[in-house]
Amino acid sequence: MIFLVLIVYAVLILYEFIPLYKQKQWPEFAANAVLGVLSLTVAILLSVEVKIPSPSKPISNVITSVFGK
Amino acid sequence: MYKEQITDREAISMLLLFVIGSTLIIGIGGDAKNDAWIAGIAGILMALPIILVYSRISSLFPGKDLFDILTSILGKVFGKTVAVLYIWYAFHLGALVIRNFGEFINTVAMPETPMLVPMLCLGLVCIVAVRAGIEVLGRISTYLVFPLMAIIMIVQILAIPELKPNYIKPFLSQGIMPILKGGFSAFAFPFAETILFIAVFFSLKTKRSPYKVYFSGLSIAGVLILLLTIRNIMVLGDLLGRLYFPSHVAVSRINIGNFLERIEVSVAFVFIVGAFVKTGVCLFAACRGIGKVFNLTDYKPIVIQTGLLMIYFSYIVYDSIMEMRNWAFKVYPYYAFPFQVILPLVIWIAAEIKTRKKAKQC
Amino acid sequence: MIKRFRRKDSTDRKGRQTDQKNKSMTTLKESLEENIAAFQNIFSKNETLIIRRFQNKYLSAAKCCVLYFDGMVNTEILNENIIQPILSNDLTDKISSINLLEELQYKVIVSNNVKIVTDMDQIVSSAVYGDTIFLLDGYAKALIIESKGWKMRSVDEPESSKVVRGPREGFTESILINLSLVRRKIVNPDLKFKFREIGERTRTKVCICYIEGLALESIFKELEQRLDKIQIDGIIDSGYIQELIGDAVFSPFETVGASERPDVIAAKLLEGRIALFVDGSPFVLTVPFVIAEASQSAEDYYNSYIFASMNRLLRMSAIILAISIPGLFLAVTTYHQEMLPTPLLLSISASRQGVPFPTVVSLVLMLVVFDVLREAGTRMPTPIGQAVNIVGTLVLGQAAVEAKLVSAPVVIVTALTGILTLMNINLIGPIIIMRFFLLFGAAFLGIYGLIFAFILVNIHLVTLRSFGVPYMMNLTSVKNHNGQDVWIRAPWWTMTLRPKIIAAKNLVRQTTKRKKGK
Amino acid sequence: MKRTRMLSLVIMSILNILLLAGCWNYREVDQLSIVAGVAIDKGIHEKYSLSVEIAEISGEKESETKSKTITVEGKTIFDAARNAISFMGKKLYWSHAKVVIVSREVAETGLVDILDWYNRDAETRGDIHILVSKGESAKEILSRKSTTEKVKSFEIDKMMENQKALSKTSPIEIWEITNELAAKGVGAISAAVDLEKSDGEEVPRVLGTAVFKGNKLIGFLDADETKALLFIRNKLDGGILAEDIQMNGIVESVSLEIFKSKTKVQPVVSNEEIKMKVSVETTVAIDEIEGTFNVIEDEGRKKLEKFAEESLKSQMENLIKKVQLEYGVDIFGFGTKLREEKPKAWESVSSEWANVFKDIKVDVNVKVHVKNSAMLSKPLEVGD
Repeated sequence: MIFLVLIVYAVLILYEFIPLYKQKQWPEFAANAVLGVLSLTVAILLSVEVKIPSPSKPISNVITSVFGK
Repeated sequence: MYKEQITDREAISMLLLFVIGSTLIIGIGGDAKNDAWIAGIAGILMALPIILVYSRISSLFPGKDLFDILTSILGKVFGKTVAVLYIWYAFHLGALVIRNFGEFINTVAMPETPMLVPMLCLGLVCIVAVRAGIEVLGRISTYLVFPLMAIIMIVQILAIPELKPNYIKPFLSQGIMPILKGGFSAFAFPFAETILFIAVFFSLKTKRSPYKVYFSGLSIAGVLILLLTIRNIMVLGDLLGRLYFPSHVAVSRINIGNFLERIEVSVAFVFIVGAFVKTGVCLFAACRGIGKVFNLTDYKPIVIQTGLLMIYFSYIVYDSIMEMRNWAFKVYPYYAFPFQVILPLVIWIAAEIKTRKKAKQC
Repeated sequence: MIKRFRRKDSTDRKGRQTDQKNKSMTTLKESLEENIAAFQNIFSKNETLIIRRFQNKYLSAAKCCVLYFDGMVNTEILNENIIQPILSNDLTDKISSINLLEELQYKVIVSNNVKIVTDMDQIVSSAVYGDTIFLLDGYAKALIIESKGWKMRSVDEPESSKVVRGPREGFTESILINLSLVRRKIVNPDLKFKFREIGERTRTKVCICYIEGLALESIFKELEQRLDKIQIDGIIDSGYIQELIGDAVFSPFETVGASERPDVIAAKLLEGRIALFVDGSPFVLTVPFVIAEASQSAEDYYNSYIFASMNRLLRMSAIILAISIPGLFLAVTTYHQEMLPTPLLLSISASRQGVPFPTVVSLVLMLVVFDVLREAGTRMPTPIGQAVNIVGTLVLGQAAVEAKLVSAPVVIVTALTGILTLMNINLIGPIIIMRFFLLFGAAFLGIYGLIFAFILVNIHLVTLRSFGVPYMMNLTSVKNHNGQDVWIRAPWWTMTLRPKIIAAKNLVRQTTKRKKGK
Repeated sequence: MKRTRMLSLVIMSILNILLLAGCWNYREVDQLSIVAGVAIDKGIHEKYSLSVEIAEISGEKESETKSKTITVEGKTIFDAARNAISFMGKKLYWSHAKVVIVSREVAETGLVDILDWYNRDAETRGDIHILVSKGESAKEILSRKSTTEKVKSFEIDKMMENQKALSKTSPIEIWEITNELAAKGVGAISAAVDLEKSDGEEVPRVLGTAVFKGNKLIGFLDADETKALLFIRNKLDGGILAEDIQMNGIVESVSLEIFKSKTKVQPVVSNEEIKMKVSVETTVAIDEIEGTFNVIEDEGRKKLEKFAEESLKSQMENLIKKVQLEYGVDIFGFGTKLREEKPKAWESVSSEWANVFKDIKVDVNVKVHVKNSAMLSKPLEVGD
C-alpha cells in the first residue's frame, strides 16, 4: 500500500511540480508544495493505518452542548 | 489568466445538479416522517430570502468571485480570514459529499470493497473536471442533466402503481415542531449550500444572471425534491425515517410485470452525477479560494493536491454511517448556519454600504 | 519529451531542404545548350526526362527544345499543338523575330495555358507536375505549357459512403477535378479557392475552399496559421494534414472532418465550414468538425425527414450502446446480479458452467478477436474477406462456445457490439477505445465504475474543441435552430437558420418559412 | 495543460489495473448459489433451522432447472445463512429469493428477528412473499415435489401472484408486513400455507391467512374469512362469489366473478363514540348458473344482487365479530384509517386501541352490481 502511495506521488511530482518549476511559477509552486507535503503525509499515515482524529467530533460536541440534542 | 465564462443555462444545470445531488439519496426532513414534504416546502420558503441575499451579493460585484468580494469589502486581513473560513466550508462540504457517496456504495452495493476506493474514484473524476476548468464543469452539467431528468421522470412514472396515497395522511400529525426542524435541516442541506455558487458566478455573463440562475435552478430543484419526497413517503410510509437511503429502497419496490424490476441502479446514476457536480463545485470553490488567498495567478495547479486532501479528509471525517446520519441531520444545520446565513448577511450589508458610498462619491 | 523529439527532427529536416535548394539554384542562360545541360544536371539520373530539340523549317532562329517527363504529358497535345506548328509553319511571314519567344507564345503555340517563367524552381516543379518546358535559343526564359496528361481514375461512386438516394459521384485523386465537382454544385462567385503547397519534397497542392460571407474569418485565419506551421517532407493523403492540424493530439476523436462526397462537402460549405482539398487524396477535409457530424449521413438530407430522423436516432443510440453494452453486461453479471430477471440469471449461470476465464477476460478476448476479424476482413479481396467472415463468425464463435472457452452470452454481446459499432463507420476508432475504457471501469467498480468512466469520457469530450468550436456543440441545445440537425433531421422547411458559431456571419438559410409546398 | 489532464486519466487507468487484481465484490455468476426460497423452522440444536432451496440449471443443450434443498442451523438467521458456506462452499445469493416460509412455531415466538435481517441486509430484498405454515414444519413444504415449476419456491411465488383471481389468501410482501408491524392501529397478517392431499400425495396449498398479534402468530383465518378480510382491506382484485340463491323454495348456485371492488372505510366520531362505516362497492359478472333460474332478467338480477349483498355483508360482519372477540387485533386497519382521517380522535384512543377495537361498532354496507353474464344471454334451458 505504502509503495503504491509513493509511486503515485512520484508520478504526481513529475507531472505537477516539474512543469511549475520550469515555468518559474513560484507562488503556485510553493502553494502546491505545501499542499502536496500535507497530502503526502496524510496518505502515508492512512496507508500505515494510523488513526487520524476527525474534526467533526469536537464540532458536534460543541454544537450539541450549545443547542442540545 | 484566461477568462472563464459560463452561460446561464450551464449555471442553472450546475445548480440543479448541485442541489439535488446528494439530497436525493439521503432525503430531507427525516424527523417529520410523513410530513417530510411539508418540511421540504418549509425549507424552500426559508431558503428564498437568503437566496435573494446571495443573488444580490453576486450581482453587486459582477465578474468577481466570493473571495474577491470578501477582500474588497472586508479589507485584506479580515477578508482573508473569512475567505479561509469559506475555503474550509467548501472543503468540508466536498468531503462530506464524497463520504456520503462512499457510505452509499459501501452499504448498498459493495460491502466488501474498501470505502476509500469508490471515494477515490469520485474524487479523481472531480479533480479531472475541475482541472479542466469551471467551464467544463458547467458544460458537462448541461449534458448530464438530460439523462438525469429522464431517469428521474421515468422512475417517477414507474413508481405510480406502488404509491399508496393514504400514507401521506394525516397531515401535521406530529405537530409543527418536527416540520420546522425538518424544514431547517432541508434549508441547511441542500438549499443554502448554494452559497458556494457565489464563488462560481463570477463567470456569468450579465448582472441579472445570478437572480435568474438562483431562482430557476432552485425552483426546479425544489420541485424535483418535493416530488421525490412525496414519492418516497407514499411508497415507504413509516419506514421512511428508518432508512439511510430512502430513495434507493423506494425505487427497489418498483416492479412492472416482473421484468422491469430492481432498477435501483438508476438512482445510483443520479446520485453519482449529482455528487460529482457537487463535489466539483466544492473543490472548485476551495481551490479558487486557496488561489486567491495565496495570490496565485491560476488555481489549476493546486487542484490535484487539494482534491486528494479532500478525499483523505472525507475518509477520516466520520467513524461510521451512524455518525454521518447524526451529523447530517442534527449537527450540520447548526454548524453550517454561520456560513450560510450570518456571514452572507454581514457581507451583504457591508456590500450595500460600500456600493452606496461609492455611488455618492461619483 | 515529445516536444524535444519534434524539435530535433525539424532542424534535421531543414538541413536537408537547404541542400536541395542549392542544387536547383542555377539560373537560366541564353544559350539553349547550356540550359539543357542545366536541366540535365538537375534531373540527373532521371531517365524519364525527355528532351526533344527541333527547329522551324523556315526560320533558323527558332531553334528550340521541349522538355517533359515521359508518361506525365499528353503526347497528342505536345505533337500537334506545340511541335507541329513550330516545326512546319512558315514563321517568317507571320511574326517578327525580335521578340520571338513571346510571338511564339501568342501566335503559334496552341495551348490553353502558357506562361513565361524565369524562376528555376517554378519551372522544375511544373515540369515534374506534367507540364512541358519550352526553351528557345537566345532567351533566358522558358515557356511552361500545360500538357498534363497522366492517367486518372474517373469520377465514380465513392466506396466509403454509398447511398441509395442521392448523387453518386465521388472525389478522385486529382485536386482540379475535385474542385470542379464542388464548383459545379455551388455556382456562385463567393466560392473562393486559395491554393498553397505543402510538403518540402512532395510539393503537394492544397486548396482552401470556402464561401465568402459564410465562413468565419477567425477560423480561416486559424486554419492558415496551422497550415503554415506544417513542416513535413511529404503529404501523401489528406490524412496527414488532418492529423497535423487537428486540435486534440491525444484524443481518439477526430477534430477534422473528412468526406469523399462532393455533395457533402458542398453542403458543409453552405453551412459555413471551410474545406481543404489535398491533391492526391479523394478525401476532402472540413473544419470545424463537431461530433454530431460523425453520425450524419448524406442520405439523411435526401430522404423523408421522418425516416431520416429515425435513422439518425438509431445511429446516435448505437454509439452509446456500442460503447456501453460490454461494460454493462460485465457490471450486471459480475457485480449486480440482482438486476437480472431470475430465469436469465439462471441461464447465464448455466452457460458459464465450466468456463475457466473470468467474464472480463473472455469479453476482452472476444472483443479483440472481433476487431481482428474486422481488420482482416477490410483489407482482404472480397471473396477471401467472405471466407474470413465465415470462419470468424461461425467457426470461431461456435467452437469457442463449445470448447467452453467463452460463454454463449459473451459471444452474443460481442456480436451485438460489433454490429452496433459498424453502424457509425466514422467513429469506429473512438468507439472501440471508449468501449474498452468503459469495460475496465465496469470491471473495476461495477456499474458505478461504468458511470465514472462515462463521466470521464464526457469530460474529455467537453474539453475538446475543433478550431475554437466546442466539439459537443448543439447536442443539447434547441435554441436558434441549433438542435435541428443533431439527434434528428428536422424537415427542411423548418431549418431556416444555419448552425450558430460555425456560420456566425450569416445565419439565414431560408428567408421564408414555407410549409406544405404552397 | 492538455498533457496533465491526459495524465490524470492515465494515472486513473494505472490505478485501475493495479487494483483490478483485487476486485473485491467481483463475483462470477457461476460462483453463486442462487437461493430461490427459504423455510424457517425451530432448530433442534440451535435456535433456528434454515432450509434453503437453491435453484440450479444443469446440462448443456437441453438445460434443466433443478432445485436442491439444504438445511442449516444457527443462532440467528444470519448466522444460519452464513453457516451454509460450511456445507456447500459457495456463498448463498439472496437477491433472487422469492418466498420465505415461516413455521408455525417460529411465528408464534415472533417474527421480528426474521424481518429485521431481511430488511437490513443489502443483498436480501424486501419485495418477496412471506407465508406461515399451518403445519408444524416449514421445511416440509419446500421439500415436496413440485408440479408445474421445477423449483418449489418459484411455484409458490406463482401461486401467490395468481391469487388475484382467487382471493383466498392475502399475499403480502416482507416490507409490507414490516410496515404493518410498525404501524399503530393495524395488525399484521400474512398468507398461510398448508399441506393438503391431492391425488394421494401431500402437496402444499396456499390458503387462508395468518393473524398476528404484535409480532406473534395467534391464529388463522380460513379461505372465506380471508375473502371478507380482503374486502374490508380493499385489497381484492378478483375472485369468485359462489352464491346460493333461493327462489320458490329451490336452492341453486350462481357463480359471480368479481371484476372490480372498492371499499371505503370511514370512521365516524360522535359523542366520544367511534364508529366505522365500511361501504363496499363491487362489480361482478355472472359466470356460471347451476340450474335454470332466470337471474339475468331484471327481476331475477335484482334478487341475485340482493342475495349477494346480504351474504357478503353477513360474512364481513361475522368476520369482524370473530376477530374482535377471538383475536382482538385490528387486522382491518381501522385504527390507521382513524389516524389518517380523524387524527384528534385517534390521539385520545391510540394508547388503548386494542381495547377500543374490541367494542367498536362497524356498519357494513354492500352494493353488488352485476355487469354482464359472460357469453350467454340466458340460462340454459332444459327441455323434456
